[in-house]
Amino acid sequence: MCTGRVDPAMVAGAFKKGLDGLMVVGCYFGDCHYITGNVQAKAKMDITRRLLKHVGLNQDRLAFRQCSSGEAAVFVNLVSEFDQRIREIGPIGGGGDPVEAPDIFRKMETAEAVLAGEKIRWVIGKRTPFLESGNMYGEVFTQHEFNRAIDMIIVEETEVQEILRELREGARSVKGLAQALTIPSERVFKYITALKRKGMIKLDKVSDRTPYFQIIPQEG
Amino acid sequence: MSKDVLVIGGGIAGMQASLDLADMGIKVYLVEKLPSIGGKMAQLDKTFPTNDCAI
Amino acid sequence: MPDQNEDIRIGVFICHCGSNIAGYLDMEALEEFAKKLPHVTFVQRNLYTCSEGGINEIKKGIQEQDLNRVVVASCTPRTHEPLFRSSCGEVGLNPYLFEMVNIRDQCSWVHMKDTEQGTAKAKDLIRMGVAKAALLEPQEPIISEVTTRALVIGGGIAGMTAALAIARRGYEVVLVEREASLGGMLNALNQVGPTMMEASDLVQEKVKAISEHSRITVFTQAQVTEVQGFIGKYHADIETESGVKKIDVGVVIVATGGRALVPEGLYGYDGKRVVNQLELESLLKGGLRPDVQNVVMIQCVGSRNKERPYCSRICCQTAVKNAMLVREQNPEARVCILYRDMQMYGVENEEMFRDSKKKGVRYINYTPEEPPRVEDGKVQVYHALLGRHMDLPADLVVLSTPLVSHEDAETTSQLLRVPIDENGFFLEGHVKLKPLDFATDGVFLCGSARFPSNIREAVAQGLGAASRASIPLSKGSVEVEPIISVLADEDACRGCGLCVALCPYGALEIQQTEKGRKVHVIDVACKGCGVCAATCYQHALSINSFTDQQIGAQVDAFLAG
Amino acid sequence: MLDVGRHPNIELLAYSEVEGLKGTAGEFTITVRKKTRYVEEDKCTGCGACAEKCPTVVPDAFNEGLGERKAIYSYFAQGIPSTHTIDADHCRQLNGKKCGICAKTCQADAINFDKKDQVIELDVGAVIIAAGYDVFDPSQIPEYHYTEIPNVVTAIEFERLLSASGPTEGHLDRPSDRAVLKEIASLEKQAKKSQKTLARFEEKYNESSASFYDKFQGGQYEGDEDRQKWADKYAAHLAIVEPLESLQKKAEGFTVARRLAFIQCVGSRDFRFYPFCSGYCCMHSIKEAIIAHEHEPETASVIFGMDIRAVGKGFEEYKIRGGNDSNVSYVRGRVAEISAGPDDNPVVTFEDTRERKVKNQAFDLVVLATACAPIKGMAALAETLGVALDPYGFIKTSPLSPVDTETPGIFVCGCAESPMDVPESVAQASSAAERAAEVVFQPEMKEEKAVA
Repeated sequence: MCTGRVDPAMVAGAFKKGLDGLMVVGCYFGDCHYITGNVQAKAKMDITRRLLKHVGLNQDRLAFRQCSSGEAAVFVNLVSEFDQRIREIGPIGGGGDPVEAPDIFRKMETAEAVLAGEKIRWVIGKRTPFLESGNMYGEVFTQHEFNRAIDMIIVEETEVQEILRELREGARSVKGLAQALTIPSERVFKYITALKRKGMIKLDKVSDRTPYFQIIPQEG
Repeated sequence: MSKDVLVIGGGIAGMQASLDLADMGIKVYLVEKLPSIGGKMAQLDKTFPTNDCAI
Repeated sequence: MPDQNEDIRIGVFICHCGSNIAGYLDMEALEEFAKKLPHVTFVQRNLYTCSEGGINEIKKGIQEQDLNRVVVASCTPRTHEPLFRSSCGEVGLNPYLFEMVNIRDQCSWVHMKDTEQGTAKAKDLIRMGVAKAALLEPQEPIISEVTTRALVIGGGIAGMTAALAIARRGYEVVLVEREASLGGMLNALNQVGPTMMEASDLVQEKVKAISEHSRITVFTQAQVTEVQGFIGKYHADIETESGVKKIDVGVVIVATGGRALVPEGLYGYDGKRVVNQLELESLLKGGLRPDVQNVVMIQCVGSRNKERPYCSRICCQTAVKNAMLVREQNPEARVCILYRDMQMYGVENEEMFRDSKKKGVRYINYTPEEPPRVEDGKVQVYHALLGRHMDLPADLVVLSTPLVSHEDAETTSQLLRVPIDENGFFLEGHVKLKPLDFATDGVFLCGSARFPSNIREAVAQGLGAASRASIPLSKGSVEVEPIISVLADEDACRGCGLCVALCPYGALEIQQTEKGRKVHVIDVACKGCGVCAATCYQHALSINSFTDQQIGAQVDAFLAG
Repeated sequence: MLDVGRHPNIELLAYSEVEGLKGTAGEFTITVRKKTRYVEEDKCTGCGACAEKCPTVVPDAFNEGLGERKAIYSYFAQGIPSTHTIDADHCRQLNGKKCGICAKTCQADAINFDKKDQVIELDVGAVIIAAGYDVFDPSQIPEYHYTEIPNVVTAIEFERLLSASGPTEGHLDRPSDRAVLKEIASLEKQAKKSQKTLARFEEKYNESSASFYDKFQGGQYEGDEDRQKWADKYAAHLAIVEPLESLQKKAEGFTVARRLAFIQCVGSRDFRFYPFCSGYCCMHSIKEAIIAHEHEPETASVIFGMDIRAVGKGFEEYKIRGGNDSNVSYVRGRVAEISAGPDDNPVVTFEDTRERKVKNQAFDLVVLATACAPIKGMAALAETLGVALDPYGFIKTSPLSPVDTETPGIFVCGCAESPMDVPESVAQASSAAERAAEVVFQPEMKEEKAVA
């Protein structure tokens, strides 16, 4: 078992349930018992932090640190500093975060869904090849380019998950979604089209010449 | 005729030799003059070139 | 998923560890707390749970209280988990239905001065342990047979030594050499240090021993073209002059060696008057022309630079040895070695170094900022210690070039799915602690394929790799802990292969099944790090004893506090 | 390390020594003395309660004497086995004083002051010598003044100073400064004690000691025995406080060591001691310099060596990284002398061979890269086992049989054979295991050497 096992969706899930802070402490690079697990853990946590920040969590609540098993004093410092920082920020959604409770928990639920989803996990999994050997066209990304791509995916995926969450509560129109979620309606329209194509939503009714969409319950 | 092996010294070399033999199914007696095994390497903070923790 | 109908009966054993825990935590409160947790049917406190008496209490609890899960709250699993697990197994409880909670290191030791908070934290940990225990599932150790035959790739000194050692231990060996004869780089050498033995004698002796050994099969002018499988069960194709041979082996040793860099374009290299050390070896073999009276050797040619930053370890000792041999053949010859640092590490090398000075070999220190210049019949050098330029007459200039990785190292690395480093040498499992193992179980390495080695080192590594490789051979099987990755939801898997690329152990592969392309976990190769499960977007992969549900239950239990 | 401790095929005989060997390859009988720990090994759980209560404090060998431990101790925190040991030289009970606190503390009833050494015999087919090496004692080099100048330490002492689990928790506090701080602590303790005594008088006479003392010295209370006592106590108190204050003032300026010198070939490549090269010390110094820089970014290190021998995998790259990123510079030259300078800063006198000049340079701390010496008991061990030594006192082998001693069935690995670094030791250990396994698996071949 390794820090590489820490699933980003689990992290968001724990914040959703009221966690105030999470520090993942891995071995130093090059010193991983599982060879590269810590490298992947760091990548996962970096991306998770970007997403959580995007949806309104104070990013200091999620930390990735390194220390060896022989460094008791270093570990104590890491824990004390993190503990101190979390105490400063206070309980989740209690003023220390851009979004306050109870909205923050809904945001965390969205984040959990994004992090459990295909797109972002695919990018996390492909991070090393993207940065080192290039994508399928042999283009190698710089860290900066990669982060920009990630940020774009984060925005899109969050919006998609928020739309799905709204639709789970009942049928909605494009305009209604755009207003409720403050997303430009042309983007909502784009997502709705894509979700329809994937067979995740369908037309519910047309009322007052406005189409309403509803979710198709997924098996399993 | 004995199939056991005696290893004198519980530093990194003695420990590695003992583990190899024991993993082959050979009974090993590991004699160390100090109260604990580990040897000099246990005293090292980190090792080069990777700056790993030593043991 | 665990059986929903199972009547879960958890026993919690709380250890006092003498006064190590009991001196700082409220043990009675912990006991009362544990009793009220879901599924807990039995709670007991012990002075030392790890003592014989303590262990017997666990066994008694399983037998008399009908416990089907055990939680011990005590010290660190690093030292004591194996003991507790096996104790459960001894009375018929599957060892993986055991969970350990560390209330000593994590509670009483770090919160010595705060009994209340320390106890509260211990309660949290116990609640989490119990929550996980309720979801534990039995696991069986994974055992896989081992083909008791080894494949050694490369018939140089390291490979020959490894092959002979494994054969002496009673196992079959297949030795594959790409050249027409065994011996590797030794075939090109004259005499080898520090004993100045004839290299050809050394090769002959080894080859004779190998040919006399019934358990060694040698293929020369042969190449391994395909390797499939995993530790214990490798299937290899060997392309020989008489067609492709298919062999089954349990382990593979990589001993493909290196080659001396040919310094094209450096210091006027022409292979005649400016040669490398390997070419000097053959000149010495044939006898040096008597008119070679001024020999200048230049160290670090093509190494310790931007392109090849590494020090090739053995070129200094080779130069010193050859310098002395030049003086032996032409006693009047002036031999001068231009060096940056004389890398004569250890006992024998330093002795040889001193000896060479006594025998009249001259040494001049140069700096990389002002490298020597080879001109017609002379070498110009800035003597860094005397601080002046010198012209040295030179009938022969010898360039000490580094050993570089073999051309087919990359192919071999792909065949065996083992990594090579930035200099092209094979990358071992751990630079310090596992120099002869790869991260992938069942594949080992030795000699200059790993890093430039002299003969003593190559022999030692050959023997060492044989030792490492013989461990699975002598066991006849490999057994691994079942805490590994499993394809828990086969239908969900789309066979995308994202996880395959991430696995550091090559333990995942895509297989064509009746249901389409699916990932397959090579269970003996998996170490259970969990990277695959944390990445799979279909959530098809899981880790035994660390499932999403189990970890989730612990998180919930923690947040319930 | 842990794997060794719990491997079912390994019987660990720690705190034991080999005393005799009879027989030949395949049939050796070994006599081993298990030294008494005065602790029952099957009862001790390694909990450490005894060490906490033990009143006797002694220098800690594991921390090279830089830290302290008790007279009952585990060798180091993660040591295997964790069985505690009573140091018979320092234990009060074993030296005829009243104590036995550990026995009273131990709830496992593991302490046994009457436990004697045990001598056992083992039948084995093969023997592997992995007895390691000793750190060369640099006090033999008069011009380096090791032990005379406090801020000159050995590489392994420096390692403990760097270690987060070491006596300074990884802070590069200089030994001279630590001595001052220790002195301050001890004076503070004394001052507190005498303060208490003074307070009693002050209460009794309702007057501060200082004003009383002025009057007393003015001759006011002649003949008053009680006040005479007070005056004596106060004088004694001042004798503590005055040096204390000056030391405290001095300590205010203490910082961690930032200017470091590493001296190579201390005892190695030196005809007075060991002519050979110890192989690993250059890299050891580079590593220590890099780690020190990691701890404290202002650290600047100078490594003084004849050749910097960075010959292992990744070593040359590491050395260059040290120079580029970690403020490490390399000076080619042998150090002639280390002398005491102002502020406890040792001064290094060396010839810069590139500039052909003799120079002096002061450092906060000087680290000696000491030679890898054969262990002290090597000659006796070799005699007991009947194996041959090389001229330096390492176990003799030959290049083509690198782990075979001259006695069949007895093998060697690691620094008992010759100086080598960790990966080489590990590789050689596997080689020795291979040769030993050949003896016990294939008895008919026991005479065969691993000839090339």
